[in-house]
Amino acid sequence: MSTVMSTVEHLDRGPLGRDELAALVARDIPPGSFVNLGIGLPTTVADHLPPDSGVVLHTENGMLGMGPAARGDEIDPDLVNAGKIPVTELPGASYFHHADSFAMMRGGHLDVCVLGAFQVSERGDLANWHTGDPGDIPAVGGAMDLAIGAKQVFVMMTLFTKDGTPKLVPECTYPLTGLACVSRLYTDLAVFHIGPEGVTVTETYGTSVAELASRLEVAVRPAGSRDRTKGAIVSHVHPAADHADHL
Amino acid sequence: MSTVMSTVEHLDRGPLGRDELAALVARDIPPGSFVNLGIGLPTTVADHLPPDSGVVLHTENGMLGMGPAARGDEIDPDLVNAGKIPVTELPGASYFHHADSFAMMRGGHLDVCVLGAFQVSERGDLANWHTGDPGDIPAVGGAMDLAIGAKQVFVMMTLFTKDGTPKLVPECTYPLTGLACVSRLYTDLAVFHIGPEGVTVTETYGTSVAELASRLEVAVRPAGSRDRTKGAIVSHVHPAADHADHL
Amino acid sequence: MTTVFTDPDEAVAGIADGSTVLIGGFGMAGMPVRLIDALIRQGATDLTVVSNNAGNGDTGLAALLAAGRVRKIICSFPRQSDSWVFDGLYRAGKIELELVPQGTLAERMRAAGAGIGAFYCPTGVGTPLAEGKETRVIDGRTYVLEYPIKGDVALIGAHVGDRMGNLVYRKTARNFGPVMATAAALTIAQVHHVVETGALDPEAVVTPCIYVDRILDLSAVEGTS
Amino acid sequence: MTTVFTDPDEAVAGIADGSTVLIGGFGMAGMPVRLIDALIRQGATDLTVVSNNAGNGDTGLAALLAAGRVRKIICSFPRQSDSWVFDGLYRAGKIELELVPQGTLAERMRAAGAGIGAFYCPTGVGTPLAEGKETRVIDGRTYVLEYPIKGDVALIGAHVGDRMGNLVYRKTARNFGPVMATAAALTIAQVHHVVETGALDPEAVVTPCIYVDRILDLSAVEGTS
Repeated sequence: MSTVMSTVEHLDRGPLGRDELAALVARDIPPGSFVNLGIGLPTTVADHLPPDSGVVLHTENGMLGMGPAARGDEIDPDLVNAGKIPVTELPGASYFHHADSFAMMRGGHLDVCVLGAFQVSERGDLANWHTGDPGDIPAVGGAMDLAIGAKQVFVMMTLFTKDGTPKLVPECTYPLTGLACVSRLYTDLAVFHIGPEGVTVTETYGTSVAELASRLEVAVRPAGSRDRTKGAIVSHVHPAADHADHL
Repeated sequence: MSTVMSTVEHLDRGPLGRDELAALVARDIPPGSFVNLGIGLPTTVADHLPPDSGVVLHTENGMLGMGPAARGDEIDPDLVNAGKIPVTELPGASYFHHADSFAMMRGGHLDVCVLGAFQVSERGDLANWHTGDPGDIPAVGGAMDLAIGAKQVFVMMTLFTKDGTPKLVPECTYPLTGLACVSRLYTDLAVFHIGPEGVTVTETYGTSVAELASRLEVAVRPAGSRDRTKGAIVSHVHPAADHADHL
Repeated sequence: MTTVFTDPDEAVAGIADGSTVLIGGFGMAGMPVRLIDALIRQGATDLTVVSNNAGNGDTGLAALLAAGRVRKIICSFPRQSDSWVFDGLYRAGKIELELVPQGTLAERMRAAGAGIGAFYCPTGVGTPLAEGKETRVIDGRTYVLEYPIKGDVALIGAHVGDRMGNLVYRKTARNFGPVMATAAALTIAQVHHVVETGALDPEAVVTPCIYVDRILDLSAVEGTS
Repeated sequence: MTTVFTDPDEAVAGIADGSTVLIGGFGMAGMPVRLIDALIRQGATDLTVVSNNAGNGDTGLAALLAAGRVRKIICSFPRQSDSWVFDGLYRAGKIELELVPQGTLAERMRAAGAGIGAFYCPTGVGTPLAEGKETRVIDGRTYVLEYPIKGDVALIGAHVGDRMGNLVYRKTARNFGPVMATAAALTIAQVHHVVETGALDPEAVVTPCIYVDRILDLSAVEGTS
């Protein structure tokens, strides 16, 4: 069921804004998925899911069927998300305790989680919990559980730091959150798929694959290109096809 | 808080009947205990618990607050005990799934469980699940979980087989259910406490400690007697004292 | 996403030969009888069945065994007065038995559902059921290393489901259902009836919809009383 | 047997110096504030506290830390914008921190309550939080060996309790409460109110009474709004 796609280079526009990036991630979440959206930028993906998507949101503090942020009278101190922000409950919601919630995550039942990151390596290693600065108090929360638990881990980040240092790297220099766990990387400049065959670029925004290749220390290839090492066509399964019935 | 008791020899009467044995066990269950009664003879202990005892019965198929056997219209195929017998629900009951139910058992939260046995060893090893006969289909159910899980394991059995072979033995010859897990043994002829100091007899029925000692291969001593090996007074804590607050 | 079926045969479609099938129920309480009957008609064979008991009488799991579809059974209590079908197959050497203490059976499935690789369990230490297993002393107590039991399919009986797949159970018919639902790649639940999404109390949902792939609505099945 | 208290100070009586205290709550949701305040008055010191966060603002857990009663904290997320009390103590070297991934924290307490000796967990493999820990490859995947966290005391917040000690929670305030209740030798729950035994639906009880030793009925506490 795999479809070989070609990379789309959007050269007639600038990089993606935060909202556009969130919309792009939302587009790639298969209808009916069970999804955990990390704190910060990933949370905004929810605003771009179509109402009929059937996507069910999980929050690791013990809920499936989480609704949008609570406003005004909806605010209930007993109903918060993982970022401790008051949220709402949708029809079909359920509550469970922390051990059950993380069993759900660790057991591989979530289809997708979307996380922010300091760095992602070419093998899909993720660093997003600690700068490693000795002056920083370390805090991990549920980041490591999400990284290793979801069937697919999508990362959202800018591709470069403000001073131009790439955040997609051969090897993470920040302390790791999880090994080889990221399958897709959504950035302001490009979307990357990460797999056993390496890093492929499926879309670019305001830049080209060639330009990206020159700015990164990681070998990136357009989708559908021939992997010179292995001689195989690099192909990408459309997200919806990942979600076929179990049998 | 330990009280040195003397052994009571009931020589003016015969061995205990099944009902009397059950009543004896019921007497020794501290008020307010959480208790699991095994299938068969142990189940009858429930009939002898005073209504104000506050004892809460657990059944391993997922319930606390189990009531007496269901009769007539009370029979509900969704409400059975571990022996698949229809039972009833008492006020304050709760239901939980099998993993939670056995977590409760394994985690040491039950105060007492009462089991039947083929054999008990002088160290408190229990054999109650399999005769070891190659023609017998083995079946263990929750016996091993109960044996190692409850704070105290009481066993009810006849002291001798029909052909006069002792069932309290130096070493079990039947396949084991659990090691050093039985703390009290209630039989038709005597009640035994089993602990690090060995086997002591606290009560006899229709026989004497001396006569028992002559019929068993296990060294048994009356309660309050001096342990010749260790030079210590063998003492018994009254059941109710076992149940002091945690702090 | 959960699909609601009104035809038992459609509900069990696609179960492959050689599958490991987790079957809920404790005795008859929570036993997914209609799904088992459909599985017999469906024809999958060479199955490994995980269930607390090994069938009662001549129906349900016993009928599946009698039809010769089960290569191996993993259970805690196969010896019941009316387990004659299993009894005959076992004595004839026609079925393999892995006997597991009941709590370890539940915990091994929980581990599969919870992503635990293995766990040290105090149950069965020093008994024949721990023979050949790795042990370790932790804080002075001996434990046996136990591995997850993962199902390809779980067939469970619940009380009510909603359209999204959330389930509630009834009394001790809950038993293995919630654990098995987490431990299988494909979970199929038979329920007495299906309600609209939002009709179940979110605080009282026992199996969240994420664990349920297919629901058979018994109230809509022809011939169901 | 569960005892119902109306005086917070009586509810926490007897907690010993050096205890490991499990404290429920995720942020303020489910935080047993009245019990923590009483623990501060009670005076137990040299405590090890296990809680998801390391205190917010200047009240509750933060006040316990500020009072110098906590030797060590085991938590997943001590770095919040209003965790200045912990921050100061940590930077001054006055408190020890054991950082544990949130799910591993919950599972280690579950293991303590469930009699599991240790478990192989995939979380944190290859990261600094697994350094020095035993690992094992099972079915091609690497796991870290994790040990139980047992409490001497658990302080939790629930919604309603009955006189026997059964508890229900409300929405995401459930979080760590049910797990901690199973993992401590002495569990003390504060509830908004206590109902007569039999008033809670047995199907919806989340923490069965066996796990609850003492209940503080907030509705009967003076000065509780």
